[in-house]
Amino acid sequence: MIDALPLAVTLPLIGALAVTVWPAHARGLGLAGALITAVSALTVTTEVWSRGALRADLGGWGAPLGIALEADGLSAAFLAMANLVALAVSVYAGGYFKRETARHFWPLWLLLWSALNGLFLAADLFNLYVTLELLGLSAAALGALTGTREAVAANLRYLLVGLLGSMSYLLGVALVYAAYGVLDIGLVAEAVEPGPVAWTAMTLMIGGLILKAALFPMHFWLPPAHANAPAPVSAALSALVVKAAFYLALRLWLDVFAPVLGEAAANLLGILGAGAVVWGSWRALRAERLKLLAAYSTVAQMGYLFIAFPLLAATPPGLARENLLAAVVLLALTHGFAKAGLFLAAGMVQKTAGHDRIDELGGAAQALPAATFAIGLAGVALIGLPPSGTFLAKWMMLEQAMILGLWWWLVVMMVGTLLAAAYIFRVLSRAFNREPTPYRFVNDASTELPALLLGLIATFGLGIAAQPLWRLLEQGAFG
Amino acid sequence: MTSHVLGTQLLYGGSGILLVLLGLWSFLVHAPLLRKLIAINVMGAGVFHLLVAIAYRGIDTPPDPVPHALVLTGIVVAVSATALALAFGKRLDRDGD
Amino acid sequence: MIRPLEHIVIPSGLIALGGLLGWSLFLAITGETGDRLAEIALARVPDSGVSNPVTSVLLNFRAYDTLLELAVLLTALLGIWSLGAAGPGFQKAASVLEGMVAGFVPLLILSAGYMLWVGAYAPGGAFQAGALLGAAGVMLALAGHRNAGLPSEDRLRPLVALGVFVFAITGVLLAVVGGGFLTYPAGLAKWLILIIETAATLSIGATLAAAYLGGRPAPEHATRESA
Amino acid sequence: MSFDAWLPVAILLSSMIPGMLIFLLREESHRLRTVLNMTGALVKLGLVIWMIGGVYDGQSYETRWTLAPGLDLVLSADALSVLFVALSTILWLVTTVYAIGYLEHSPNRSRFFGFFSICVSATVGIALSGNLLTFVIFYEVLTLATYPLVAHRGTPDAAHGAKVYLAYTMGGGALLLVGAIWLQALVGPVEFTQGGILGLSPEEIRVQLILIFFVLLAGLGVKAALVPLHGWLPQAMVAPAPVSALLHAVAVVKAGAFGIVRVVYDVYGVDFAYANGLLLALGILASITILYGSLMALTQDSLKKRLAYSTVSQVSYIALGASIFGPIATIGGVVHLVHQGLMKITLFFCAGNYAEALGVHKVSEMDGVGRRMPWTSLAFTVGALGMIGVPPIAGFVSKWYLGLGAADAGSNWVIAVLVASSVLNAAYFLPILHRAWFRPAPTQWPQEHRRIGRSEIAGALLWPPVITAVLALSAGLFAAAPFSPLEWATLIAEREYGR
Repeated sequence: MIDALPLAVTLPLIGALAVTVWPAHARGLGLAGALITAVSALTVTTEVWSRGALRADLGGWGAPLGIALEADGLSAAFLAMANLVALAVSVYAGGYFKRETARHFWPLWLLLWSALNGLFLAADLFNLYVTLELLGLSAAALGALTGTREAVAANLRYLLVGLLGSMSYLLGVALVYAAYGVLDIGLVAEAVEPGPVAWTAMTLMIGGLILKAALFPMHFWLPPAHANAPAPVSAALSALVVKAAFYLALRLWLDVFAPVLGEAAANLLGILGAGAVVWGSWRALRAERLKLLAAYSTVAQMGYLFIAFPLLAATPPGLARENLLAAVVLLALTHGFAKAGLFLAAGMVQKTAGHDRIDELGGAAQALPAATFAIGLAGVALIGLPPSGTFLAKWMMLEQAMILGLWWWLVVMMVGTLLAAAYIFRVLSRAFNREPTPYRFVNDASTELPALLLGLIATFGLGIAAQPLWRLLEQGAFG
Repeated sequence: MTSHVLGTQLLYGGSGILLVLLGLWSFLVHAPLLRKLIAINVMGAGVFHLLVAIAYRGIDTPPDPVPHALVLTGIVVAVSATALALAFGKRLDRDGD
Repeated sequence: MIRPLEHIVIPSGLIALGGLLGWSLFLAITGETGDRLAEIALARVPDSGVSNPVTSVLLNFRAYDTLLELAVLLTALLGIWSLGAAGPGFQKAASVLEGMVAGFVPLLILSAGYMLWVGAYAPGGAFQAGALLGAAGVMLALAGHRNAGLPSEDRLRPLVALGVFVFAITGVLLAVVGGGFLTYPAGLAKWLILIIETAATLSIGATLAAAYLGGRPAPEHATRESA
Repeated sequence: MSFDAWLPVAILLSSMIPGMLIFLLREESHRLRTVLNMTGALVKLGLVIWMIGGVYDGQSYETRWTLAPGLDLVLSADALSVLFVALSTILWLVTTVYAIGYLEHSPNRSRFFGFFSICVSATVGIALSGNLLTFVIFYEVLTLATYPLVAHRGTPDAAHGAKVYLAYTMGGGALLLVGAIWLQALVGPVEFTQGGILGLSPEEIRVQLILIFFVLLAGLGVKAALVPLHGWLPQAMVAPAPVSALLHAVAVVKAGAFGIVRVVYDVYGVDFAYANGLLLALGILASITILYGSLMALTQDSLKKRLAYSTVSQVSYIALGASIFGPIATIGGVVHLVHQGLMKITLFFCAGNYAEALGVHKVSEMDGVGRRMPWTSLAFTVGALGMIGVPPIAGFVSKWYLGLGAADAGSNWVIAVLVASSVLNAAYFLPILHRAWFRPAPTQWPQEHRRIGRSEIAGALLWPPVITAVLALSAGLFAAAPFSPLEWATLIAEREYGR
């Protein structure tokens, strides 16, 4: 039996090489690579589901000398989401890119995918640095694929900010190694003790990550970079790449620095999150272009995720805390699906209309019922309306906030919810006009169905059938 | 650990930190791409400095190979990122003309 | 004129950060950390197939890092290629420079081979060797060789992918035969590391030179014209 | 799982699935769409009849699905939910027939009927909700499903109306959500239970519970169009006639009113609500709404707007019934849920017919329509007289029980409100009837459509109002018959006050 963990990282890598060597067959090879990658990653998730946490000691050395890959419930959940979204994005990209761009898209895309899987499975702090860089470089290169000056400038800025974040993270890793002499997450977690060193290392590492996660007010780089990228890339960047940084921050927070934490640090993250929710939603409401709207909404949604930190910090360990954590993960996963669906559908509308100025989208929105539906379904999940997964997640987070007496988080999240409703319906209202009735529901299956499916998963799948997530997350934590 | 080793580690590690701070300052203050890029590289050099300092265990003792390997890996990553960023910058310059 | 942000806020913030970092560093290295991983790593070097401890770490203990790092290098090159074709390059060198280049390039290639081999037991290895090869390419490019001595794109693509490919396939095959991903069987480690390093050296050299060109290499016929 | 456990889901899906399928249909698949619509409606009717029998016999139906720890989706049937389910099922069937006729040859019918079905599914979900979470879920789904219906025409007016509608209902939904979460944080999952669940709650959370009541009331009051949260209703009149009918008689306002009844009886419990003065507050709000709505209706010349303000006023009878302590008023309020639905939908169908056949949109244009469209006008007359409270039409029964209940509870001011409101009802409906029957017709109608054969209008448009008018009349005439709305409301009141 071959270990599925390294395969989930290596298969997309080999796929990327195949596309690099035979660019003429980029689409076919790329789709094949996407499929086997997704299968291998979902195998990991099902294995975790049925057998519990997995660990693979690469090279057979084991910690502390070697590097290990590890999958517990948390990583398996993010892995499954990322790979399903990436598969949908791949199918969409197969129909979206023309020949010349496809040559460049596919290898970089598979490399990015490899980095994502590597990041979710990594159990070594320095290895995480390498995956972060692989992620950052491939994401910036993909984001600039439209080739416009704005896209190149925005993604250059993204690249530099990402590098700064990585540097901060790496400095934290160096301090950790200096103080504790190990790099394996589990071993570091055992060695960490509260004190200035751990505190500084945590600040550097998580500080670097929130820069990459575009937490307000370090979000400035995100909207132009995500709004100017090609649609499938925007989807991946917004749904997966920033989520990966959040995942890592959560992972470090929970598994490594748990003893170091003070409520003050958690509250700071929460306050920044609240700022992101309000500011991001407001800017999304004011945005003139659909993709810019979607990008600002990403800023807002990252904010919701960081509001989880003060709630987690204030909840004593036990069932309530586990449920809260699961709710936060559910929120992140639903956002992943929904945001990808939104960007993919927006891409279709943009392609049909030739632009994405919201006020003039009437005809295109009316002519593409499936894409508009996808925007609607994704929108329901982004707003947090039932029956979406975000609704459940927000309900659980807010209930816990009220139990703790932290009612102000409820106010913040409700304000964000209403603003989100306003900006989503600003788009949807364009679909109701006097343009001719569309002929068919689906016009271009390979691009519209992935968007629709993502929206359906976010709104119905994770809303009605989220229960398995709780079981998955019970599968052992790191450390 | 002897005070000689400690002193050396602190000296080199401290200068690593100094490099990081200089790089960070330059990154924050200077707008042009090339300066930001150099700043990042200076920061990187500072971090590598720190790692190499940690690896030092005295004149007669072989150094810790792990940080050395990390630094080598880090350098290649930094070179790659720098190359890509320069290509971006070049593309912008060309478009600007 | 004093700009408050630039002259007061940022410097004072950085000074505070520096103090914090210095203090943390002091505490970290004076703490009870002992040898960190040094003794463990040095003790296992004899089992790694090479005697240079750094190479042991890079190509065996932490080989997975190195694999991903080669992927980072490839990503950078693919990213550069996606931004457009290479510029026109430098004008043809005069005879003196051309002569020097003609002498140095073979020397660099030779040194690269030496570096690669010596890495097994002394400082050196794939990256150093690859860097020398890359330097040879840069030198050719500076001397007006349009494609830095690299082959056409069709043949360059397999070359830059080679390092990651050999590395990854070795890893997967080792997993298939039962040892686990990148777990070298005893006795074969030395040769497998050499094969991986050789492939990596070629790829690194080609990638660095190609990255220096700053874009996709010109098509074959254009190369011939300039040559 | 047994069939009984599946029945609530089956009722929900009987309109949900056709709705989903209809979205996928091509625009010109007229026949298939009609088949899907009608099959769904008839299947649902059959299932509901089955359920009515079961509930009457004391059978319990419950489907429970765990969404997340502590969050269960519960669909269950008690007497109150069955009443609302039956109402929406019957009226959906009728409205579907009407809508098929009304929208013939208009664009975007697949989209329209898809959302139409989802809208009814959401209403049924609200009716069958077994806990507050489920109620909130379907309450929000209803908002989502009705927005496209209001915006359907795509004109700037429609866009504006839909925007206003959305702003109100989203705000209301947010308040309801806040209240529900707050309540659940205090007392755990809130299951709807006859007699309420808060009777034994500790003293120290009393103040919070009272605050939550008002938050919930504000959230529900938006859809129930309680003054001052009623602003969306007249604006939403831009929607096509069947939508207005559905919004006013079945779905939206009723969802709000039904929610108020649920919260008062099955969450807070009428004893708790009475003891803490919540009933009085609700009664005052309802009375203000009743009078305000009637006064505003008086000033409207647009027929649909007059009907809209009439809805504002009439729906609050339900809340009024809930606010009077005692089973008799409860009967009056609950039965009005059905009675108002039957009468109001008749009136809207007729208004749609006048507009469709003659282009008549205003009260001032209605001179002589009675002779031109006798059947439609007859149905209209039944609805209007019922609203005023003329026996033996259904509205009289509601008002009678409300008045009796108020007298029983010693709330004489409520009787004054009822009398004043009835006078106002008469003042805005009788002039219409006078114009319709006793004024001569103009030489030319505003926009007359060519007659089809001998009938005044197409059958699909004529039969629905006639049927609902007959139902409204029978509900009053045969109020004492078994399974009549009144009998059923009595059953509900007995169970709520069951002691």
